[in-house]
Amino acid sequence: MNGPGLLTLLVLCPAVGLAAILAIPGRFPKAIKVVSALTGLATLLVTGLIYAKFDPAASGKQLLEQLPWIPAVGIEWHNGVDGISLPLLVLTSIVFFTGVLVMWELKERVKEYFAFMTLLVTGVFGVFMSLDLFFFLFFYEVAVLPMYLLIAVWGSTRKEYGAMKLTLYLLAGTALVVPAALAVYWAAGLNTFDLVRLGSVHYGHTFQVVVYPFLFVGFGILAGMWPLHTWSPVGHVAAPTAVSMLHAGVLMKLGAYGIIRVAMTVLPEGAHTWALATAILATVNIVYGAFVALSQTDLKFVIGFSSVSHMGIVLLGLSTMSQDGINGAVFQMFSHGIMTALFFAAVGFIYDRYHTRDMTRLGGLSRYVPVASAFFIVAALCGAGVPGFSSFWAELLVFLGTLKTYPVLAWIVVFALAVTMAYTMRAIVVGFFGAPHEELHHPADISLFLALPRGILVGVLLVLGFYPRLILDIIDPATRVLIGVLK
Amino acid sequence: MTGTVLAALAAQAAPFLACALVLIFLRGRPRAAAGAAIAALTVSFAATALLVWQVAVPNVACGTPPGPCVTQALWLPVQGGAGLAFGVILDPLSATMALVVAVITLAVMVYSTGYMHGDPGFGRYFGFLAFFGWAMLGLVLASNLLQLLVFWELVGLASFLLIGFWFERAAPAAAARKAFIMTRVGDVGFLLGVLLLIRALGVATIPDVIAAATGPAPAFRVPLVAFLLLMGVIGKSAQGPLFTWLPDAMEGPTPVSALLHSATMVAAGVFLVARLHGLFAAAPAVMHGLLLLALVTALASATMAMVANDIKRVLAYSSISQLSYMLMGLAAGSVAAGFFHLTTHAGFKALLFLASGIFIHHAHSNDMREIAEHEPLSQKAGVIGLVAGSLALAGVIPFAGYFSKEAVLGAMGEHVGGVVLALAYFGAGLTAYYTFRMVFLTLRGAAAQAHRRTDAPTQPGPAAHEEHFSKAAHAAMAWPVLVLAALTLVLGYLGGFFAVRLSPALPHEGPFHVGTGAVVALALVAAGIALAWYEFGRAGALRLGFAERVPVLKSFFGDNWYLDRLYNATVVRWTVALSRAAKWNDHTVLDGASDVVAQGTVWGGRILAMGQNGFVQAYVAVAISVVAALGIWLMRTGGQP
Amino acid sequence: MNPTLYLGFATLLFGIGLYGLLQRRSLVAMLISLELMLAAVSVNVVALTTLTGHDASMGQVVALILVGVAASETAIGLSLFVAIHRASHSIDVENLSELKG
Amino acid sequence: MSRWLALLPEAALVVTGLLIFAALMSDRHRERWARRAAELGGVLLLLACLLTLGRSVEVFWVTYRVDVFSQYVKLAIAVGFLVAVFIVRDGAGQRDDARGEIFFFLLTSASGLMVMASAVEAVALYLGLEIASFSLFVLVPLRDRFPLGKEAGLKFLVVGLAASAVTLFGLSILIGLTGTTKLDEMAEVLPALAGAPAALFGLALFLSGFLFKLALFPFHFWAPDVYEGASHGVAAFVATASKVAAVALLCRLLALTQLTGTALVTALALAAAISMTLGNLVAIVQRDLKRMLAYSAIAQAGYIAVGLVAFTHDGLAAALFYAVLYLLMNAAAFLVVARVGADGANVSMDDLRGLHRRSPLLAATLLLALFALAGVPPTSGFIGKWFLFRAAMSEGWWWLVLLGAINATVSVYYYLIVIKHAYLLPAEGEEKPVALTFGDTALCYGLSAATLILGVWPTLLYDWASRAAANLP
Repeated sequence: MNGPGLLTLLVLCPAVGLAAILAIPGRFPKAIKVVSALTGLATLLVTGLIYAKFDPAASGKQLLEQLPWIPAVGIEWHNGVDGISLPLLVLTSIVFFTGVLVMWELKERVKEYFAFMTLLVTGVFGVFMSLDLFFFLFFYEVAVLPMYLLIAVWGSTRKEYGAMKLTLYLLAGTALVVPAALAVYWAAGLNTFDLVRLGSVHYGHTFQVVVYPFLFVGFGILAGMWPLHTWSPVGHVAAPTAVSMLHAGVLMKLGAYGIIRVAMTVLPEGAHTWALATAILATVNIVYGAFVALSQTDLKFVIGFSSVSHMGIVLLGLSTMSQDGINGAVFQMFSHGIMTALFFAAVGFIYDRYHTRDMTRLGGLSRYVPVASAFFIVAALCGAGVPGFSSFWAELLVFLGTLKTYPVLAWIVVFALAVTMAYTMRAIVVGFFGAPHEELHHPADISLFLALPRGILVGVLLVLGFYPRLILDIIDPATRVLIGVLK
Repeated sequence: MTGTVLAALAAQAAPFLACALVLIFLRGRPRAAAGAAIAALTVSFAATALLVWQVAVPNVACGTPPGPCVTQALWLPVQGGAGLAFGVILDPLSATMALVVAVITLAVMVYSTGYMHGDPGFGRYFGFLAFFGWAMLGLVLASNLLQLLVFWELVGLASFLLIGFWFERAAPAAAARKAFIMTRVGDVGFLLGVLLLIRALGVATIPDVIAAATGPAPAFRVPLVAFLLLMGVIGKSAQGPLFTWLPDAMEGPTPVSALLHSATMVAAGVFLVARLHGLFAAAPAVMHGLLLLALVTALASATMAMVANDIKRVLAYSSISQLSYMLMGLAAGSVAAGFFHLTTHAGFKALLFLASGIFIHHAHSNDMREIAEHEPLSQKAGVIGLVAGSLALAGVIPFAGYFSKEAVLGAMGEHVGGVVLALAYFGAGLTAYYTFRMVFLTLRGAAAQAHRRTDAPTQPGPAAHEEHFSKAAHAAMAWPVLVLAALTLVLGYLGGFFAVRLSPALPHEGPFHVGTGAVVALALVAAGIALAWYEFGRAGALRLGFAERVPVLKSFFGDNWYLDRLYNATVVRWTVALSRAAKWNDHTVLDGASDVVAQGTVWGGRILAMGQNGFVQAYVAVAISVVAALGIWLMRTGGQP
Repeated sequence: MNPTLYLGFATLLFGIGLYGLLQRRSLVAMLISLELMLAAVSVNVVALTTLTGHDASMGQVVALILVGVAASETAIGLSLFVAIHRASHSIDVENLSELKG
Repeated sequence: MSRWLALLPEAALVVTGLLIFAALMSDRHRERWARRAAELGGVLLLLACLLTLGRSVEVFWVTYRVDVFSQYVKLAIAVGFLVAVFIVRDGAGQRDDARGEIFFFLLTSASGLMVMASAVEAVALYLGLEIASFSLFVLVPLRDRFPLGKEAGLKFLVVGLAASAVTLFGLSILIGLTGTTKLDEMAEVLPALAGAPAALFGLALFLSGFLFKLALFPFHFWAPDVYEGASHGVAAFVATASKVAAVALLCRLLALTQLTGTALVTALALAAAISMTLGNLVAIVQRDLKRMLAYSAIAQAGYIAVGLVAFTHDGLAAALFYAVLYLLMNAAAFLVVARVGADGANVSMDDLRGLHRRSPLLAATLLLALFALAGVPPTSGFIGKWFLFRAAMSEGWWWLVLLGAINATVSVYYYLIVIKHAYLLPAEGEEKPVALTFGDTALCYGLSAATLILGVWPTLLYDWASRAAANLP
């Protein structure tokens, strides 16, 4: 029983930031932006401290903090990080910070925007650190809900439709998760929502087989699982830049993380029983997403479906139940998070300047806004799994795992890479190469300040792309533990 | 870490740093950019030269299990194995190849300072070149198959960037895209092969892989893996069905074509086969398939070269067919022969491209007939380069090409013989023919003036920026050409060197012997040249090849044997159709379904709302009847559900 | 004697009242029917308490209380009907079905 | 003497009643005086309840019991009363000549509810119910600026009277079977009869009166019309205080006997399921805000019933707990309604347009209240539903829980539509800012804070709730 520590501090950072933002009168947008940026910086700092205190060698949860909350029903304030959640915490703070900087030019309703954004981030941090099922789902929904307003108010294409669709889909997911969670709680009969202790119980086989799909699908919706993925491209297209960044970058990871932390850890037998089915679904995700992306013309739609495809890789990695697969999946969660954030940041700039995202109406951008285009091209290449960027390693590991467990699927997926390359090239060549359209009025290239956040993201991609062990050495021990559970 | 390892690392690090420096800071400063890149490559050149001196010359063999030749560190932990360690492998093969790469890259960079003079993207261009240098050296020195794959993809990326260097024009952009996707198709196979290896062995260090493959009971299906790896080779070295990207790749700047698309990058495939020759040798069937494929490719591309009028396309086709010859040599079992041809070809093909670049730069056209109208002979260096290179390419003794091609044909003679051999020889003849067709078409324009339409629109001569095109730039373009031209006379005598170091298993190959085969070959070459002279060279020639006279052949050969049309009509169309279908399904079926559910819910609300019909008595009636129903139910069931 | 008879009678009375409440269109008639239902309850209570040997007084007390309640609800009801009649010159429940959906 | 101290709240009621009565006697500014009196009385009531919280005595020949349960409920009722008085403010929307009376009748109604909370004797219970209802029967039709107020009143009256008749019939059966009207004695006899259909039926009939107050299917029909027809303040009281009392009474009655496994439970479960579904679906198509809230109230009643069907201590505790949370969030929603429709006219969705600029505070309050109703963290609605569902799941009502969760999702749809109007759509014409008194502002902050704090740290309240539940026979 050790009291609140760094993790609580981390989840408090955005909460305090939120309070501060609410305290500032709306007529000082600059101050609000600065406060938000400082909040982002603070979260970065705290995650840095956590990273420093974290001992990669030691497996299992670390920086544990435990505090009875509602003893009557066994709810505790119980947090901890392991090699799986730590990268995601880092990811969150990076994307949050960069996201704030990216939205620096926001004009309308600044206060509300950053308030909701920080609230969202609070939820995300909470999920990634919580070891108590109640608080897990609590923060999970905290993270989901501000999306509606963030998209509906500040969004662009069909924003109300997109926002509503997204919110309802995600809440439908939780509607499946909550009963399942309660069922697990009673089945364990320990009167505790402590995930660790819930994970130590052995549940009946039938129970696991029945309940697991609820958890998997419920979380899977947020992870963009086919065929319940359609909210994601629509939502991404509708959302404003930073929200897309946070959403595709971080929120979709919540779903995958939920599958790891809750579904697989608590119901290993169920996971085994359904592994093949989920793997096949994931494969459909990958191939299908790639094919749809191939015939989209809105850049954000292309990214949206590429996200569907890439999250499929995550799900596939998890479904393999193998060390390589799960390592790869977690790595992919991180790297896809950064990559998509970069994607949306790049497209966001272009949309702000050109007021269109239709690649057929753009074209030749590399001539006039070379740096801004370069950001997109980098992200695209990373997405296509070109080595030198982190995604390559992640996907490689997933393929390795799959090759062991489901060779056939592995072949299919690897060959789908050609399609991935095809839509990536299409986006680059049509949108950024070729003759510049004359009717477009071409703005100045991206300013250094706006390039900074995007630069940070590129840096992360490249560093991990060069030396994957930086993150894998952290993930691996945690994965070993998980594998031990799944055995 | 020994000095050699340090040298190897330095050879890779220098261009990498240069690339980063140039792309981030020096894009706007041409001179500095070029300076940095050239300096870096000079370092690489020195380092690789040292490697050759330390490793290749004393012939430090790389035994298995990996002897001192491999130095590496854990890079990627994987299940069931020590994990994947990356590092450098230092043996004669890698050392020599590294030197070749460094030399050609350096030459091309120097040349480019002239050729690309005044181009708005000058800085970016050198950044990309440095990037390519890094990637290619990394590929060559990679100790791990996965590491090799990484750099393999990176050179592909470099190729994409450089082909599409003039991205504002549609053609280069399209070509770049085509190249990347097509090679990716092959690389997918490569990746799968590597994955299978890692899965089976837990490691992918090259000597280990070869050991495992040649061992008594391989842990993996060698033929399958070999085949998958070959897919990568085919894509990268533009063989068989996947060659059509290379001719289009000529849309890139000429120095790029010289460096990537003839001398080094496309040779990576050949290099891979040489690198893993042990593994491939363990799958004889696959090797035989490769041999036949290469043969077909060689002849096919030769026919295409016979009808092309774009000088760079001619050279591209010839590159394809020469790569086929290298692969034939390897497939026939002789690493030495194949690699020897790779080396010489790197030299003379780079030379040819650079030389043609001079003409193109002068005439502002790729069309040989137009080049012919702009006093080609005025370009001394170009003429020398073109002629020397052509002689080497055609395989005229004593130029480099002759020896290496002899080595290949000799090796084939040793192992296959029969029709295959005959066809290979025939191919040599064709090579001579189309090579000199090119030479005559380019240089003998004046001789044919009389017979050509007088009303031909004459080009307005060198374009605007020719005026302030400095002498230094001319020199920068001339010198590399002359150096390489000199090399074509030297390289040919390295055969023995390679034989001893690369194919120790085949002692009898010794210093390559000149036998009957050579006579036949020379005869065919002579015939080819003679035919070319008759059709194009002599005064008053029609300047129309025998193949060009037959419309069917002309269009068939000129259009890549209709392969592109075939792909567009099948693979491309199917993929697009599939993706359209998927999109429709997503937007109509799936989204539609969810919308229907939503609508259904709302309608449910509307219908239920009708229940609230406003009549209070109805309300009471419902309430009471429900209660009554409950009562009846209770009575019926006796209180238990 | 057994309470069944009284029970049956009370139930019948309740049923009649219910029928009136549901069937009559005049508010006053509906109110009267309601009174019938309450009366049925009173009968029930008194009968049951008296005949089942429990203390009868309790039943009678309850009955009295019910009368009081009935009176008060009649008062409220009638006052409302008056107000309604003032407003729309009708106490037909059919006309009072604007609030719906 | 000290045992009479336990009746402090009732005393406060009496005093307040007299005060208001006196205020109404005065002929100048009677509304204002009445309001002052009511507010003062409300505060007194609140303090009294707080003081007596935890005491337990039995008075009036064991027909009236003061215990944790009753005081918990009374506290809630007091809060509801006070908030309602605040919301009424100057009684906008009430007929001018009856503006002062609102406070009096609200008080009587509240006192009825308090009697219900403490009564442990069936007839007393029934009387409390009727006192509470009749006062509202009087208030609802006294509506102004809305033509259909009387119709609403009529429907309230008729359905209410029918329900009470049914209740009485059930009561008569119970008396006949048990021969007593004391709940404790019933509790001793009933278990023997628990199997007997007659007893179950009697109990079911007796419950119907309270289902009516809770607006649970099949006694829910009055709710939309009354919410729409009544003036804002009255509707607020109907929607908050009387709901709590109804829940409390259901708890008390259901705790009377062990019903688990009987058909009655299944019936209640079905009622809950139907209420949730019907309420949420119909709410989707509403345009009038109060009517929408009425349907949402029906759905919420369904959620509460989900907790009740567990018939465990957990279930009752969760229900009592959620009732209070619901009181607070609903009060917040009605406060917004009342202030946006300050002229007393009903508030439609379109009246909310541009609210985030007209009055950010009200918009935020509405946002929180609706999120709470939808059960979204960090508001209290989430944890409340969590407890309810948790309790139901413990008895294996998985389909009910699943249905409830899905319903919660559906409900988000129409709550978001409201939020969309408040936050997204611009006001047609010029935006007229909404005037807020200091009291309103304080109340907004107070209710929002309560919603948030209870959503994150409900321990204290839940402990009281579970102690109250433990206290039931």
